[in-house]
Amino acid sequence: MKVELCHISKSFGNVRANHDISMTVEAGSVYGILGENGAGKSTLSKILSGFITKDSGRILLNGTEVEIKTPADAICAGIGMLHQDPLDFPSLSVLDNFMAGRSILAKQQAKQERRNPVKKANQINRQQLTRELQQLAAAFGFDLHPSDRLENLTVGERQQLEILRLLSLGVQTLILDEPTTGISASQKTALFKAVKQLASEGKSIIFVSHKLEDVEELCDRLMVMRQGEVVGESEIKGRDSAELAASLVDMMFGREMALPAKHEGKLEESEIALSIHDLLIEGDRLSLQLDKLTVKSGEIIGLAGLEGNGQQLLLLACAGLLKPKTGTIRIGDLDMTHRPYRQFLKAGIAYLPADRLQDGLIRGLSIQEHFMLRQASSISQSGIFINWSETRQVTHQAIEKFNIRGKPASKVERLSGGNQQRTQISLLPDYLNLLLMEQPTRGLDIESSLWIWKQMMERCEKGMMIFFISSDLDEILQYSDRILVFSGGKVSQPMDAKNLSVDRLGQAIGGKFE
Amino acid sequence: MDIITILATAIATSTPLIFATIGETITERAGVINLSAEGTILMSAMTGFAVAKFSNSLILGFAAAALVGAAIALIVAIGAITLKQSQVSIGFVLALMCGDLSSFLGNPIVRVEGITVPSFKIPILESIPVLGKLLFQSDLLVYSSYILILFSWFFFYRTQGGLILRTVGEQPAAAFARGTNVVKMRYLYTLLGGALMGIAGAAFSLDFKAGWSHRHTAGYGWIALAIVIFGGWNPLRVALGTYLFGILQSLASVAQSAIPDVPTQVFNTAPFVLMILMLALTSGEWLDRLLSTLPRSLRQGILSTIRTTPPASLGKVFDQD
Amino acid sequence: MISKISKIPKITYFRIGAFAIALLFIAVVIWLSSASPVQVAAGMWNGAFGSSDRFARVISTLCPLLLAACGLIFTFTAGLYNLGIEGQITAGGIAATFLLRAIPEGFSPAIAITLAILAGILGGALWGILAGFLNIYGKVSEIFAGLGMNFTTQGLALYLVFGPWKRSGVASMSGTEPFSDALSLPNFGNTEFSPIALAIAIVALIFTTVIIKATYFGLKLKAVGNNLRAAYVLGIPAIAQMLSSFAICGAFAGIAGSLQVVAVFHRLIPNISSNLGFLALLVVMLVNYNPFLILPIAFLFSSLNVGSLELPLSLSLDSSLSGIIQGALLLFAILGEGLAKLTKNSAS
Amino acid sequence: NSPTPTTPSAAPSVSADASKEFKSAMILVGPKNDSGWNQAHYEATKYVMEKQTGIQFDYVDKVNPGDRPNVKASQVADDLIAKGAKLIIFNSDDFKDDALETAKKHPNVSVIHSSGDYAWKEGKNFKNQKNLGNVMPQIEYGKMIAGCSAALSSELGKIGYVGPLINDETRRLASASYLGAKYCWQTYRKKNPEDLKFKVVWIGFWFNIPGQTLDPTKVADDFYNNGFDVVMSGIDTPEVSVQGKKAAEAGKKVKFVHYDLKTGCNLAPDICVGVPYYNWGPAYLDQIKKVKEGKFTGEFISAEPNWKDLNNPDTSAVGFEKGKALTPENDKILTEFIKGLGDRTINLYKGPLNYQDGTPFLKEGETATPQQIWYFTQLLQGIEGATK
Ligand SMILES: Nc1ncnc2c1ncn2[C@@H]1O[C@H](COP(=O)(O)OP(=O)(O)OP(=O)(O)O)[C@@H](O)[C@H]1O
Ligand SMILES: Nc1ncnc2c1ncn2[C@@H]1O[C@H](COP(=O)(O)OP(=O)(O)OP(=O)(O)O)[C@@H](O)[C@H]1O
Ligand SMILES: [Mg+2]
Ligand SMILES: [Mg+2]
Repeated sequence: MKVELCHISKSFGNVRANHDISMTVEAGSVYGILGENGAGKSTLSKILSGFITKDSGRILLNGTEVEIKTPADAICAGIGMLHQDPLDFPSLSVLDNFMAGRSILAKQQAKQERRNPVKKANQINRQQLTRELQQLAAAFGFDLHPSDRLENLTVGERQQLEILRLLSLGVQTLILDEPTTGISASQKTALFKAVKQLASEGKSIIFVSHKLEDVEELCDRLMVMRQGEVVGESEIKGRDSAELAASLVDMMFGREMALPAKHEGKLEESEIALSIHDLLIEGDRLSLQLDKLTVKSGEIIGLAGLEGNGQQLLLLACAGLLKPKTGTIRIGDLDMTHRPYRQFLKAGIAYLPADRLQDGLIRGLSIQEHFMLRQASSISQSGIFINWSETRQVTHQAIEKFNIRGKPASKVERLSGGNQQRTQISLLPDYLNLLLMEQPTRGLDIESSLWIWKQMMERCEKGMMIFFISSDLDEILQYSDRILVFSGGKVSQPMDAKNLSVDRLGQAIGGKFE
Repeated sequence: MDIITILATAIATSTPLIFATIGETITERAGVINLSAEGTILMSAMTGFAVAKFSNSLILGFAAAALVGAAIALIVAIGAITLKQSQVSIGFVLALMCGDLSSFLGNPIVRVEGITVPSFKIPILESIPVLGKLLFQSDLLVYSSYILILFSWFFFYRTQGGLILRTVGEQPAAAFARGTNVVKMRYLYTLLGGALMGIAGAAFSLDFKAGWSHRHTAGYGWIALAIVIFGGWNPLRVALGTYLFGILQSLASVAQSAIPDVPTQVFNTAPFVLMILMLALTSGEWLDRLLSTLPRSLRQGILSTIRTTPPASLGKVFDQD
Repeated sequence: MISKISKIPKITYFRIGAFAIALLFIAVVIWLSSASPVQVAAGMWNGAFGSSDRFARVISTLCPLLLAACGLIFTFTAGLYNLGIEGQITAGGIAATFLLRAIPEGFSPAIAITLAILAGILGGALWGILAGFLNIYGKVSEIFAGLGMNFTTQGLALYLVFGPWKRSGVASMSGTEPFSDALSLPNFGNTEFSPIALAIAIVALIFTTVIIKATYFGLKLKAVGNNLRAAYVLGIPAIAQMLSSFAICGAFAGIAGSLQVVAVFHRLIPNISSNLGFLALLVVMLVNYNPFLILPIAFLFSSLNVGSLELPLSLSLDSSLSGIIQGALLLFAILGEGLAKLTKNSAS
Repeated sequence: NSPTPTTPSAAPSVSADASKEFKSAMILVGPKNDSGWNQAHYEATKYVMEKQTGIQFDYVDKVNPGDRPNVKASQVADDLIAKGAKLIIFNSDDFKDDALETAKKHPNVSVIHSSGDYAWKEGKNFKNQKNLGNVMPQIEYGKMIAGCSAALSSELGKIGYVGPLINDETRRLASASYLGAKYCWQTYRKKNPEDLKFKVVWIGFWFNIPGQTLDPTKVADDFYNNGFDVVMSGIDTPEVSVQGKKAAEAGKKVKFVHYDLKTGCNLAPDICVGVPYYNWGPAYLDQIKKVKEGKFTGEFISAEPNWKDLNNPDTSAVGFEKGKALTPENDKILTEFIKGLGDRTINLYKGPLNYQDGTPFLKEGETATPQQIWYFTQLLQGIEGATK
């Protein structure tokens, strides 16, 4: 089935997630969509699959325009989507997951074909479906058991089930949104084999990814998105691999940001202030392994990689918010491994989360109240009663110093994203040994980013270490002394930022770091 | 007193609660807590009785009660699903307010004569040795409660509609992605559960308590809520829990002469102690620790039979744009 | 003129509208029972304020209501829905009774009463903490843990009244043997108004307001209630905060329970909590967890409760109308709030 | 604040010439229309107003912690007195403290506590409160007749008794029922008393308070379903008759004996053996007259049945209304039994009688004193059921 998207736009409040996007997917081909985090890939996919409604634009299937308002419409039109985060029912069995939603589709189709909807819905039969599932699984070489509970399956297996489900619904267009993020190498091989098989059967596949090698291997054509817009489109077949990778990295990450002053530390003589050994952390979707890492005081370590590859696990473990399964984390002479979170705070470790309103700031409380809270949770808490005048003064100073657009009484959820981030930073304790930052300058303008980094760097001069996650490669290259690249729970050797180019880093993030 | 008779009485007299607990199970499975059970049962018991009395029709009485139950559930649904307010707050207020409303409006029909569901023994089944006496010597309402239990189990686990119901309470976003109209389904099952709860009320006033009086069924709504949790949102287990409660109540009068030192009222509380223990045991980590010495396969087996997890999105708002 | 009106926040209109609809609903209910709303209003007014005796009763109901509402402010601030408040009041009453029974005769009444109230605090707080443990470590929702514990406590009270603590030769709902007159809080004149009880309640209200509005503790509680995860990340001991909110709420409820024993019933009765905990829940939800508004609303609710007793006396109506009024006010307030939000969202 | 209440002008139960009327008021523990104890009292207020003009008899019902949490009977009394009531009647055993408190607080108001013993000089709990009196008909004789009728009507000899809470009074009534049943079983049906099963289950209060008492519906059901073919009610509400009717409709051969209210058989007339009932009207009227004339002295009145005309509404404090389920021959026997009770040829309170645990209640030939009858510390031997 040929799929055409014409001038699709979608905004969430002020965020332009998709802006005037057009693309064409030929029947029997695999079409790749590449782009950095937040580029708008998922939004576009969800529009096509009816999960969210577009603001404007048209969708054509085999040349005729269709109206897709709900997922049901999309499935009836033969479009199925494998969501980025598994959208299934962990507590139900494989068979139940396979069945769920089938009757709705049947009813819809019957309505369209003007048949008796009830009759059609009742034709669905458990034995028959079990057989169908088993046959499909066998055809693709997947190992799925109908009676297993889904929560006992790996992400890869859940994806396989979802794909089979969509196929059994007779889907002609299959959207795969980052299907390779959380799955093992062998599962990936199986997946790719299946995708190729489907394409050869004439189905059109839309393959959303960040990973260059996956796209290279699988796709016939691709487009690159950045900040909600299409920044390039390209044929893949017949292009030189290295040249292609270079041009894609260039398109994906852009280069227009002005480079600020480089960090000039004298790290050679400072002692080792943080050491990590044989760390194993188990997350929901993947586990992270890190054999050895030593960091000197004042050093800045950038954690590069696409979201969901294990960076956050390391950050949370160092913050004391996640207990590692094995291994040790030491700050100076202090073994922090099994200590409670408050001890981490006492040891001068702070965590700056990316999701500001979820993990960092408290909805319903004002800026000033956040400063009061800092006062309350600090070790030198003075008295029972809130010291209004002092905190007001502190808040005023902070607002001025960090250039926060807001009043002390402004509720934090009313602040803009950038000002929320400034507030978070302004709340950091004065003395820190280790600062763990997620996306420290996301949503900030260049000037503020520079200013914040200047602050951070001054602190580093005094010995503070920084680990930070950023999806902005320039930021990583610019401010890190060394860089760790994460991919599928594996961590590269620390790379010296001085000797690294954006291209090389981009490729490493794409999984080519050995 | 012989065991079979006690059990038979317990089963028959648990019938109103069966309607209430199965109704609430259906609602909660769709992800909505209808905390108004207490008020709903009282209000529908009163209305059902009044309507049946003045129309001299049992069918109309039950229909009116179901309607009242659904109407109260509609308020919960509007408040919780459309207006996105706290389900707990709305349900709680309704639980208290509808109880008072039933007393206030039902004043004129306290302890007046009305009609009741006639008894009806199922011809052949009633003479099956033990089972006949246990199950088939009551009335049509009781038999329909058996059908309700079996049907709801079948519906939940063997039909597409039931699968949709479960998915809506589990992961509404995923259900939506598969084409389900989550909001519509939640409304539907909240109203259906409310209607069943209404029938429960009428089952009290038109059958088991044969009449209406102030606060005639007080307490049963809260009990129903507790039993649904105890039963782990599974119709069969919920029904079992309901019967267990009925049996405990019957035992209370037996125990009075057997163990006279324990005041019988204490038995009324037993189901709640059981519920708390059950909840604490099954949802906390204690059970894991307790069983950690057992071999893995055995442990898994025990855990999966005892442990119950609420519908993952129970009480949560779903934003469908 | 127009610009002036537009300055009033939109939500105000919704609140006024909700209030008006609630009144309308109440009028319809009264009319359904073929009575006149005006007569009912006059009757209830008379029932609450018609004599000094009655006014005293309004105050004596107000005291435990205030205390329970103060307690609930703490749990609601911490984001917890403490439905177990009824049980905590009862636990306080049981503990106070236990102490008064244990105290030897001839003991100074003032000390005995003080100890009884302290015992009430202890009993209520323990009960609150138990609910907290079930909630935090047992992962049982505080709503159902509370509900279950209410019934359990009720069972305990019944057991005591009908069992070990029963009056000689009698076992009845009228409760345990009344304590001697010396062991009750002094009343004002010949009425049921106990100035000490009122003083305790007012102190509790001030205490609550100060703690919630002016201390670090209150702020931390609010932080935990609004965003548990972020509060924890910011270094606030979230579990300790939650447990202490349960304990404080239980303690206040316990005082209410012990006052029911030493100031109102002078004995333990099975229904010692008298639904005041649930009523307090309505009060606190209606004031939207704002301690400053508790006093007027609690006073209104207590007047409605006391005033409604006049309905069967002079109008042959059931006194449950007070509950309908209280419920309707809150129900329509909640719905109005939701509607206001909905229209705001769809407008933007 | 002004202590005189302002009554709303249009209040229906306060008539225009209120000042001329003598006001008395009754505080009922349950609903006035409970088909039982409270209704019997409520009807007495109507009787009084019919018999004597110029008397206003108000009432407040449902004064109990289940229906009206946080409301004490003494508070209600205060309100009624504030409205001008000169006599307050408390109608439940549970109100004894409230009655005393009210009498002390309002020395100019006469107080009657129906069923208590605070005014009984020879009793155990005499309080010497001049304005507090007690009224209690000798219902134990009604219960004896009821027990007899049950024994005559029971084919299987299995009698169930749904009791309220356990105290001296309720033990007295259950035991009287048993004495009547045993006598008639032995004397008229010529059967062995060992073969008579008489079982009491107590629900915990005078009527159902859900969650706090056993549910009488269920207790009655349990009796009917377990082969008790006659069930006697000892509680205020009509569950025994309602459930009996249902059981009979379901084909069970069951009957019941009601309690409290003369018209008590009406809910299920076909299976009603009869009802021992209270007739409070005459006694209350008598007391009201005394109050009006200033002659109220706070007596302990043990109102007697009129044995010559048991069902006379103006003279007999206790009656027994026979029901349709009493066969003509049993009717004859019962009439004979009643006659025997009346002329004292039958005295069931006569030794030898043992308590349930085997200790003697009355020795051979000993006759019970009023005190022994009033303060019944145990059930009698032969009765199955909790005694404490
Ligand atoms: N429901 C929503 N409400 C508000 N903003 C949203 C919503 N969904 C997405 N966005 C915003 O739209 C932009 C595009 O998001 P989208 O998920 O499409 O990115 P993506 O390219 O899939 O990124 P990733 O690689 O991280 O998955 C982001 O800025 C995101 O924050
Ligand atoms: N606190 C936690 N506890 C358990 N698992 C976690 C936790 N935080 C993250 N994870 C899981 O670890 C995996 C890898 O996390 P990673 O560090 O890559 O986060 P990320 O890149 O920020 O991704 P996300 O988009 O989920 O924020 C994710 O799948 C996530 O679900
Ligand atoms: Mg995406
Ligand atoms: Mg992230």
